Amino acid sequence: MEKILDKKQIDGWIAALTAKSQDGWEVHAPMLEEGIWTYQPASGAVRLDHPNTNQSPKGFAFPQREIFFSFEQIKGEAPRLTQVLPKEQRHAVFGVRPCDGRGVPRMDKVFTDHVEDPYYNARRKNVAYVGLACNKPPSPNCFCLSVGGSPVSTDGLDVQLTDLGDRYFVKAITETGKALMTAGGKLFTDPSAADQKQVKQVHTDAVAHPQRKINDPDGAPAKLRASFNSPLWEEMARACIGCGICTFLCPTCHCFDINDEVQSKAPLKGQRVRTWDNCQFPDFTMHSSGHNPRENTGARLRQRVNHKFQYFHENFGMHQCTGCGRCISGCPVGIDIVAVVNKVTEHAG
Amino acid sequence: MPDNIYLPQLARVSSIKEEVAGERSIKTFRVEPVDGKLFDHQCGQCAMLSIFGRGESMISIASSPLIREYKQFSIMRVGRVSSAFHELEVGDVIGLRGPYGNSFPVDDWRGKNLYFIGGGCGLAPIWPVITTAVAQRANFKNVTVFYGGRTSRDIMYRAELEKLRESVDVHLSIDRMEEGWDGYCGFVPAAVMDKDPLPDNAIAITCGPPIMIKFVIQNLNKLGFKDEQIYTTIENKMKCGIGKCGRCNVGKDYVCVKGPVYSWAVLKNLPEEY
Amino acid sequence: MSEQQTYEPRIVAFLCKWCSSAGSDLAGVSRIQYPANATPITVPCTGAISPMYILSAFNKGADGVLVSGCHIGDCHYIEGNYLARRKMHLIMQLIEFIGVEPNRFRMSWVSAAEGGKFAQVITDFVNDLKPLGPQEKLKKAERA
Amino acid sequence: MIDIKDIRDTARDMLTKGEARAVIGYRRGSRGMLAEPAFITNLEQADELVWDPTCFHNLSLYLVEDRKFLAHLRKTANAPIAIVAKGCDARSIVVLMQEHYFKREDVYIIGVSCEGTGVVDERKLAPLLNGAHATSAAFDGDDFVFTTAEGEKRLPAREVMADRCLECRNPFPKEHNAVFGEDKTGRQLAEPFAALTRFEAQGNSARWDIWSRHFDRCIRCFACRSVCPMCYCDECVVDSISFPVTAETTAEDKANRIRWIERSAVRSENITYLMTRAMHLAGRCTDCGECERACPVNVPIRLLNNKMEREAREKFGYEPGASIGGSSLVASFLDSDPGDFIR
Repeated sequence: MEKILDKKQIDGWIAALTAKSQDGWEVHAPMLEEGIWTYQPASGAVRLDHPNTNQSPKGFAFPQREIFFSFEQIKGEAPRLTQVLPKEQRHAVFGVRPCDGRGVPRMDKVFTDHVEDPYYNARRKNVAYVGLACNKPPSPNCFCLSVGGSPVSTDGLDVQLTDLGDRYFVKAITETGKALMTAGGKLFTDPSAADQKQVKQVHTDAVAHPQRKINDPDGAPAKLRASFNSPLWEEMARACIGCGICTFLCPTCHCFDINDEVQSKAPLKGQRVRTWDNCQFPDFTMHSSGHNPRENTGARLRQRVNHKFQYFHENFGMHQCTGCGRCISGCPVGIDIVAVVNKVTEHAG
Repeated sequence: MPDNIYLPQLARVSSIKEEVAGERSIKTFRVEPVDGKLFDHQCGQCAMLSIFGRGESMISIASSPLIREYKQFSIMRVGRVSSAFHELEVGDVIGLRGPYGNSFPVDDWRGKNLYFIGGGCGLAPIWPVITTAVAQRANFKNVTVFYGGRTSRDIMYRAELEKLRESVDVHLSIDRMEEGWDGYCGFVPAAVMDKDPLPDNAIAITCGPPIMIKFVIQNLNKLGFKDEQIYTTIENKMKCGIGKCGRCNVGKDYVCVKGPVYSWAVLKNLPEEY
Repeated sequence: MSEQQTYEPRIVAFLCKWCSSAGSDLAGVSRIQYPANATPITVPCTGAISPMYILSAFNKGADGVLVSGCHIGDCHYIEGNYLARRKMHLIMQLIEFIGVEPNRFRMSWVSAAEGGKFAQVITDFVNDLKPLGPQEKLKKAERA
Repeated sequence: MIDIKDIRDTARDMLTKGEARAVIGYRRGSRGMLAEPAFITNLEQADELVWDPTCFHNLSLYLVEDRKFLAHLRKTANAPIAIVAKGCDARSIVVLMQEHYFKREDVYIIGVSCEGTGVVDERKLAPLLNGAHATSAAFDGDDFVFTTAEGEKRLPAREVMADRCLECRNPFPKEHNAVFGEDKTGRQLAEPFAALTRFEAQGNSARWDIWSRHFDRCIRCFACRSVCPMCYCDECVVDSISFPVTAETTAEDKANRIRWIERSAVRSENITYLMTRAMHLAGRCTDCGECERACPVNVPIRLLNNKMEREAREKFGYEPGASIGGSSLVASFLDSDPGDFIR
């Protein structure tokens, strides 16, 4: 399904989706608040003129905090557990950039491979991603083309919008996407031959825009494997401060922690909660004994980079990194995954 | 596996036995299901144990898969959760989910000589294999157990080991000489060399402190054991048990899924991130 | 009954063991009437109170936090209460700065002989807290 | 104006004579105009050193790291580390020495004066470049000069400088071994605590509305803590989930560790974290502003620290980083300290 939507009509489309009669979608779109672009519930005045959001949309299916279950125990009695599953609410996320779209199938792989994750699944099935093609790279650190993506990729999206100036070219990618568009009804018009031509041109230009470049992405898995003991890791991680910016902003980082949060000790009352965790925190892999298999920043940087460009590739046949560049732009001390991968792979020969 | 893998099953502690006293004490807990039945497991697999309000910990299952009525866990007191376990009393209820990880390929070892080499609390992960081998004694040729502790007070499963002598060879050792000790005196790797086990048609299974495992493997190699004949287990910090939380990986593999059991032929080629 | 009438603020009171804690005992044995809203936590000295205790008390649901110690010059450790005066000034300023009602935090000097003053401090604090209603700003959410 | 050659020569000289085992400075990174921390140990690398308006980082952080690293190896240093330090950075080195984290002779301070300007605030710069990306930045008197694909762009520094630099009155590293640039101590580009004063002018409930939104936004990446040279505690009281464990830590210790706050990034826990940090920095923060710059979600962390800084100055006459020998804010008192709030 391919349609044209006048930019002035986007609020109308969102209103149609939000209307109870149409399964009651909750629509989210990037808004600028306190200088950062974040997904917020959209209730009109949606402009989709954001570069990319500060955080990726991964939180819609994998929120930073997920309650697994609550527990209660009166002394002397057996504990009572109550499973807490996410609320059944459909979310349509607007303005998802192609890199973040490509993050979706990668997260799906992690959370459905081997054993299904009930919490992820419960949320994921209710989220639709309405993407926005990048006519030009929204960040100076974009490198989607280096990791098999593209500024016009539709991977992971349900609908793709392309900005044609005063209107969007709207393309349904999935059945859910078709349903979303159908909800907009007459707001959409059929594209003319000129529209089709323009989209083609915009997409061609988008791909032609220069980006940052990973020189040998295909060779990376083997070269990284060969460079596991390279002294470069320690050197490149010298400035790393061990914060969580790179992974928390990443569209594909999925590591988490599970903790019991206690509200009351007697009677015992609390919840078991999953929260995002981060391989760059020193305690991430620390054993109870104090032994830490990844003791220094070099080993931790290697874990992050290898996970993206080697381990994930070996497990699922694709790079986990989608080239959004957030970890580069966000790093307070200049650690740059493109530069790191290039340097290691060059030295691996 | 249940629908919600993160939701533990409730189990009641039916017996507690202190194996080793002191700063890093070890207690063995037998747990039985509160309702229904417990999952089945294989030798070497682990389970996630929880004390509500304290958290979860991955512990290897120390009872034989042949026993279905209960599971047994030997837990050393090292951290937040294990300390809470040591406070438990019989009748208390804990959470249990699993089983996780791979297992020892016991069926492939039929007709072979088995050497078990354990140190410290490293006897627990290989104990189900030992007890299974004993229960199915006819399936295997010679079965020999080497086990050592720092002192005689650090020897766990003391009574069980003595009973084991009825059907298999048991060689106990302690690091430093004590009065009244009639077993070997010295480190476990040396205790193995002392008995000079033959590699022919044999499998060696070792578990214990990393430094012990390292020298045991070196010595086994010296004795002519091939890497494929040597099995060990490794451990890493774990949270989910299903390869998603991202911390226990050694290279591309999550230990909670592809481990904890490795043949040395495989393990020696993996990065040493454990 | 209205909300206002049923609401009883919960106070966490950090009391120096050398003075205010004894002062509260004295108030008790002297049968002085004062509200039972305070949960006392005896500390060796107000100087030993980390601002973390105060934040943590609010985090765990205290409607008000009281720090009470020896009068200036009477500290068993000579200068503990001088140090506390500084730290408590800072934490009070910080709490107010982010928009929490300043009346939720209180500091007092109550000696072991001032049972009456202790009762008065608690009574005043409860009266000042009541109009503020439950403290929700810093409190851990039941289920967020 | 600082000639970068002077800094490079000093670095080279120190290394040649063996008077420093390393020089921590700034070099050009791989991300456009931005400088990044450099750890120079050989002479050729000294030529990589740069000094420009993107040298934000408070490098004294790495003195802390170095000290921790040596302690871990149970080694002592054979020579000092040389470090490039701005006024605020040098003050934090003073605080670290005041707290006996290392000794004066362990560090060789190559002071750089910010003179009449300071460092750039990328968030202010972006809109003025109209979407273009700068590939280099340079000081030029009261201006900053940026290179973009569209050519050179000259902007008055005051328009794009970080707030902390505008409000800074001591842009000169008083504590130093060598120093470059003019001493402009006492300069006034904006009222000190200008942002704080603006914020405080609002009422209680308005302030809460604003802060509650900031606290909601925090994702607890701990970048503010990680980037702060003063946050050197091995065991962070607000993060007791990840306390350090050594072979000597007993099970008892681990079991009894208080979990002051939960890991969940929810408002109540974020507040407790950020407020505790602000308290812990009272009298120690030298307003290098790195926490606020590093924050990926723009929480104005500096305001909290500024609040404490101003209280310390106005009520207790205390200036952080003023002298190595002085006692610290919360370990000292005056008879004249305010006490009128006490019943």
